[in-house]
Amino acid sequence: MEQAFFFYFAFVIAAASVLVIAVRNPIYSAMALLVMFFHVAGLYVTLHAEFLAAVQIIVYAGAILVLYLFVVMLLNMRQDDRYHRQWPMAAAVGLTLFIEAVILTAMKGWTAPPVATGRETTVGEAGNTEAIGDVLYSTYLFPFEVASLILLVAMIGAIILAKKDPEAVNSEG
Amino acid sequence: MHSGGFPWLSLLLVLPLVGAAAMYVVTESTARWIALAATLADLCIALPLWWLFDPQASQMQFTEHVAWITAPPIYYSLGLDGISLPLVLMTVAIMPLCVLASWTAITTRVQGFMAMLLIMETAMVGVFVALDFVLFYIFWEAMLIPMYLLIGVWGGPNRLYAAIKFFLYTLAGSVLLLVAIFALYFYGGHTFDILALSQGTYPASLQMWLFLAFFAAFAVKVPMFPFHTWLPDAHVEAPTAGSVILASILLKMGTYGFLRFSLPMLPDASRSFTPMMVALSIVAIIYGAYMALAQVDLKKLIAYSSVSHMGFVTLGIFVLNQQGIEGAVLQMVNHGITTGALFLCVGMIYERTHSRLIADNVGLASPMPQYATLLVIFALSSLGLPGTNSFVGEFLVLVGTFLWSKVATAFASLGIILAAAYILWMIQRVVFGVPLPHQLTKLKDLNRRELATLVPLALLVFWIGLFPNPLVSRMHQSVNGMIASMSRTKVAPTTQLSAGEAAPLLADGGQPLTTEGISR
Amino acid sequence: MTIPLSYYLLLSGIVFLTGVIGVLLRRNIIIILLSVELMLNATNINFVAFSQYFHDVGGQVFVFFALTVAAAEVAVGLAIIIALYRAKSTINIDEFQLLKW
Amino acid sequence: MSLYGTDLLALLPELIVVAAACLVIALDPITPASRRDLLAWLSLGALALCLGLTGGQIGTLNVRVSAFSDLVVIDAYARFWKVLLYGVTGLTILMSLPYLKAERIHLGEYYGFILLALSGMMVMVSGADLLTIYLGTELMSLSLYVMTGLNRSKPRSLEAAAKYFVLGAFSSGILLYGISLLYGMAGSTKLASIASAIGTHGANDPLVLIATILVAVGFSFKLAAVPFHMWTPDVYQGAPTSVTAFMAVAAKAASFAAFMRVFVEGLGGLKADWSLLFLLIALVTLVLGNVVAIVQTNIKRMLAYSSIAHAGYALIGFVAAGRAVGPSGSTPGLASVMIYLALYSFMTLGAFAVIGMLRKGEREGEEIEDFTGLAKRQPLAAFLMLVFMVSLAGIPPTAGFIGKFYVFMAAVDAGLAWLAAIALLFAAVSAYYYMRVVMVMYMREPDPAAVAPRLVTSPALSFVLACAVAGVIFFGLFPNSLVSFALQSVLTFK
Repeated sequence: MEQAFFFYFAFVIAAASVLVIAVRNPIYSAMALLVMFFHVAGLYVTLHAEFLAAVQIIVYAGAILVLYLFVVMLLNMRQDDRYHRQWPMAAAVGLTLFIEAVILTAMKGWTAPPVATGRETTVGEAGNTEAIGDVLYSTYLFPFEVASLILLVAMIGAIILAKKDPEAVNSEG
Repeated sequence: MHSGGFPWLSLLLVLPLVGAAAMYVVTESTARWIALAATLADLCIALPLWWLFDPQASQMQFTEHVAWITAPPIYYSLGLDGISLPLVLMTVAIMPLCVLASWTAITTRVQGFMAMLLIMETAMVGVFVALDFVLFYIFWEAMLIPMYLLIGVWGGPNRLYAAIKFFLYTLAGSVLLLVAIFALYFYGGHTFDILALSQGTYPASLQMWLFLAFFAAFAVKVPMFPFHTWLPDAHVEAPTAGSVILASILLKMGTYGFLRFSLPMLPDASRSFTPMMVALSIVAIIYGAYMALAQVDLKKLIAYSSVSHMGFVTLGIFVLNQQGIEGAVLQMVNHGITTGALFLCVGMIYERTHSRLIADNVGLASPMPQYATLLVIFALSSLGLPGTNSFVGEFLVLVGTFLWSKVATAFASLGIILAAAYILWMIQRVVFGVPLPHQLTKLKDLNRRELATLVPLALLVFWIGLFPNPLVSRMHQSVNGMIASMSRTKVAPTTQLSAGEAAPLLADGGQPLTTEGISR
Repeated sequence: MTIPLSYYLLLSGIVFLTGVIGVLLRRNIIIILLSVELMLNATNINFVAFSQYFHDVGGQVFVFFALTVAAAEVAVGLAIIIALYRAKSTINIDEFQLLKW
Repeated sequence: MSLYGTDLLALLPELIVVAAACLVIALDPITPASRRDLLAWLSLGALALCLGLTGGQIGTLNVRVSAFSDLVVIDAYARFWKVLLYGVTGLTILMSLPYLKAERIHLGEYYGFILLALSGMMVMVSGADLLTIYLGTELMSLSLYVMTGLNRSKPRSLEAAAKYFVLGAFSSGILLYGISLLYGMAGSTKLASIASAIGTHGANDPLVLIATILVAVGFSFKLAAVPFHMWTPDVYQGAPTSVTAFMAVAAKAASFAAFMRVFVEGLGGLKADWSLLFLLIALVTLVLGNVVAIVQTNIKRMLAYSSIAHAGYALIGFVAAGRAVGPSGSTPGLASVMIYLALYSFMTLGAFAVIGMLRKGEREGEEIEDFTGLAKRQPLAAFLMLVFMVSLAGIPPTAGFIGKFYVFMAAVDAGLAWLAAIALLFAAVSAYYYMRVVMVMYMREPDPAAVAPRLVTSPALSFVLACAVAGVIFFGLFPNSLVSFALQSVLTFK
């Protein structure tokens, strides 16, 4: 049973990856990537990384991909035909997501940790969200702070770079 | 760590640098005087060394030894022996003349020019007195930039090409030297001390590679036959002072390198490469002379004659006997004096007629009798007339060669005959022809400054030619010591040194052997 | 009945290579960035699989940070693209005249 | 949960830098444009404070302090790089003041980004875990992407940023995949765990070899080593000159620092494999860098290729450390890389400072032709450029020679005399293009019809140039202090 799940997820992930780089239209690429993100999240669930699965969907599908689509829409004005053939893609995306949802509901209760080697920080039986939260603010406090700086740089950098009027900063002369 | 005594050699090195630094704040006319004063002061410091030098000792004298870099152990280590003493004296004697020769010839950026001359002086003296291999290398390479600028900024019309060619040739040759120095360091007991390294014994195959690396550096500088092509370009395009420095001093560094490093450190390889070196030398002698015959440009003629004369020097070195090597050292000094003087002569006539072509400068005897007389003296010295300096040197070289091979002597003598041909032909045209009428007004005879430049050299020509003994006697012990040390590996590759000496030599790191002085 | 680790490795390898190929072949800068996302996801699959294998939460934490960095990168990258598009009206790398690949 | 008091204390310099960065960014909107210099001085003050703090730790040279669950480590090795990075960053800030004004991109955030990039670099050099090293690299890179594209009125600057960003993201993807494989082998991303896992696994696991290659490729991008160098010329040319200098010096130093720590401390067991790999990379890098630099007409591009070549030379020292057979082990090789990069910083910063102050009309004078006749118009600037070029060419008595001296000595010690010989021959090749700049400055007459370039100087810039030239000459003559500092710092890896 698990193998069936794995092979489904693996197949869709691989196929979607190939689609991302194969199709011409950036919108289709982004859609294929969306499918891939959802299935990777599904794979995480089968690996008992529920927290990451949630983050994957929230951050990747919810934030990153939307950002991509936003920019593609904003900039890529020349490919007008993209509005006409969107239904097959919508159907494909919808179908795969539906199958995935079915699978994830079906495999509820499946727990089979492969090998227990007993490392420093083991994943608790109660799910890993708590475990990750625990180490994130203790063991991994330092990288956490560094990551916050990275986000700071990204935020300010994006603001500076994407500000509309380049002459506005030249007021000093 | 100081070996005691007055730091003569450091003073020799520092004085020109002080002069060069002063150039930054002075005007053009004072720059000339400061440069002259600095070079003359250097000469005054160097002259006493001639008498203070002990001819009976084969060790280094006037040594200074100060720790400079600790890891790896590199020392600011200076000293003079009978081989480097004449070369240092020649260097400091030539430099004031270079300043005088540039007095009116250089009109643009005089301060910069004089600063370059003075930096060159420090570097050149440094090469001859350094007793640490890294220190030597630093002086050796430090000459490149000032010389590059001397040729490139103040040179003739084709100066850019000549400057970069000079620079790249000599740099490419000397980078391999650095690798060889490292190899010696790791095989020679973790020291850069030249004297300690000269005592070491190295495997034969390593010696081969090191010899080739040394050869690349030194042969380009000499220049030996296949590597000589930068020389005519550099000589022709350089300003007079640059040509003089190049011919009189820079070329000697290659042969000095052979004497100081190749022979004592790599005796086995030197012996096995002797046939090649002798062959190349003879090719250089004949080829240089032959090319000189064909030249219409005075500077090019002298440049090619330099190739020929330096062939005698390398020939003398690589026949590996007392007469040959002493002749070679003597010939190094002689070539410095004679060829330097000839370049000065060309520079003077160029200032008047603005042409270096033989055809434009004919019949100078009647309008410029003093000049013509001096030119003839130097020309005759160049062809090795008995009574002049070159005769003694070439004679000793030929005697040494004769001991090694009679056939080689015969071929080398051919070079002397060819030299007579091109020199006499040149004199016949330049001195004794009929002057061009439109040039006559420009042909003023030498002024006092120019006489002051040439006459000292003419005196040296005759002094060495007639009384070479003081010079030869001072180098005698050093050459003897070197030849004796060369035979050390004949006994056995490793057991040659006594146990007490061999142990520290192969020991890791620590003080180099010569702190207490093996041979000082 | 469990899935061997090598299956995950194989999957992530395929996705990673697809991403690399995408970066090297495609010329639209958006699609290049999407390909980079593929590479990052391949990495994350590895981390999560190993993390489960070792029962070590460290791998999952690494994924968490990798996600954060990916988000930051996208923000900066898209800002650059927008600014560039304003200046050049193209995001096709072949049309950048000043700086050839 | 503890409060990490001691850990925070150990990382005080990092905290100061970050705090200063945040302060600069926060103060920027309320600082009038004419007073933005104050932000630069604020940053410099923070740097001086850090220099004092880290410098004060130097006495405790061999004490290794681990902090935050061994994710970061403060040891002598990290201190060496941090001191270097403070100095370089400070000089870059000073150099940026007049340049940014002349280019009309004097943004307060600029200083914030420099400090944030610096904090990323500090994390890189202190990282004892691939996670922290990766995050530090990203922090540095993201700041640099933004700084590269800062001159938004120039499309070239933005294109450079785009190119830098795409290839940077690509390379960190590769690096990350390599890290994930190493995690799969060791079960941890700590360098020490990876080292012990390699010890037990043996070095022949193909997965480990693939991981090593991927990590090597990822770092090669950051080091600009061939064949992963292609971003360098364009980015160096397109970025504002002060940013280029910062990238060429600080980013390269930090990347080398992290790179060496990862490979020596984490992957030391695979020495035989990676030293062969990097031997090839080093050789190709210095050959290609030097040869392609010859044909460049833009001096920033030329210096980009020269920086590629210099990375090749530094890599030779690293390879020598990997293949060392002598009793002193990898110490001379690693120390030689540190010495090389420290000395390279002085000359490169100096060269870029001269380029940054040369202006032709409204634009930067950055074509080599723009330097024509500079010796006549600006003898001092020309002389400084001469010194930097001579030093870059590695000719004594400048710092460049000392750098090459130690690298090649380590190479010969490791039995790589042939490599040293080839590399030195290409150093002679490199002299050709450095000397061409000298030739243009000193030996060509300027075209009287052309617009004469002028110099934009300021006391800050003069100070930078004075520091650079003093460093080049002083360390060229008296390298003892630097050499012993580097040698002691490397003892970390004993």
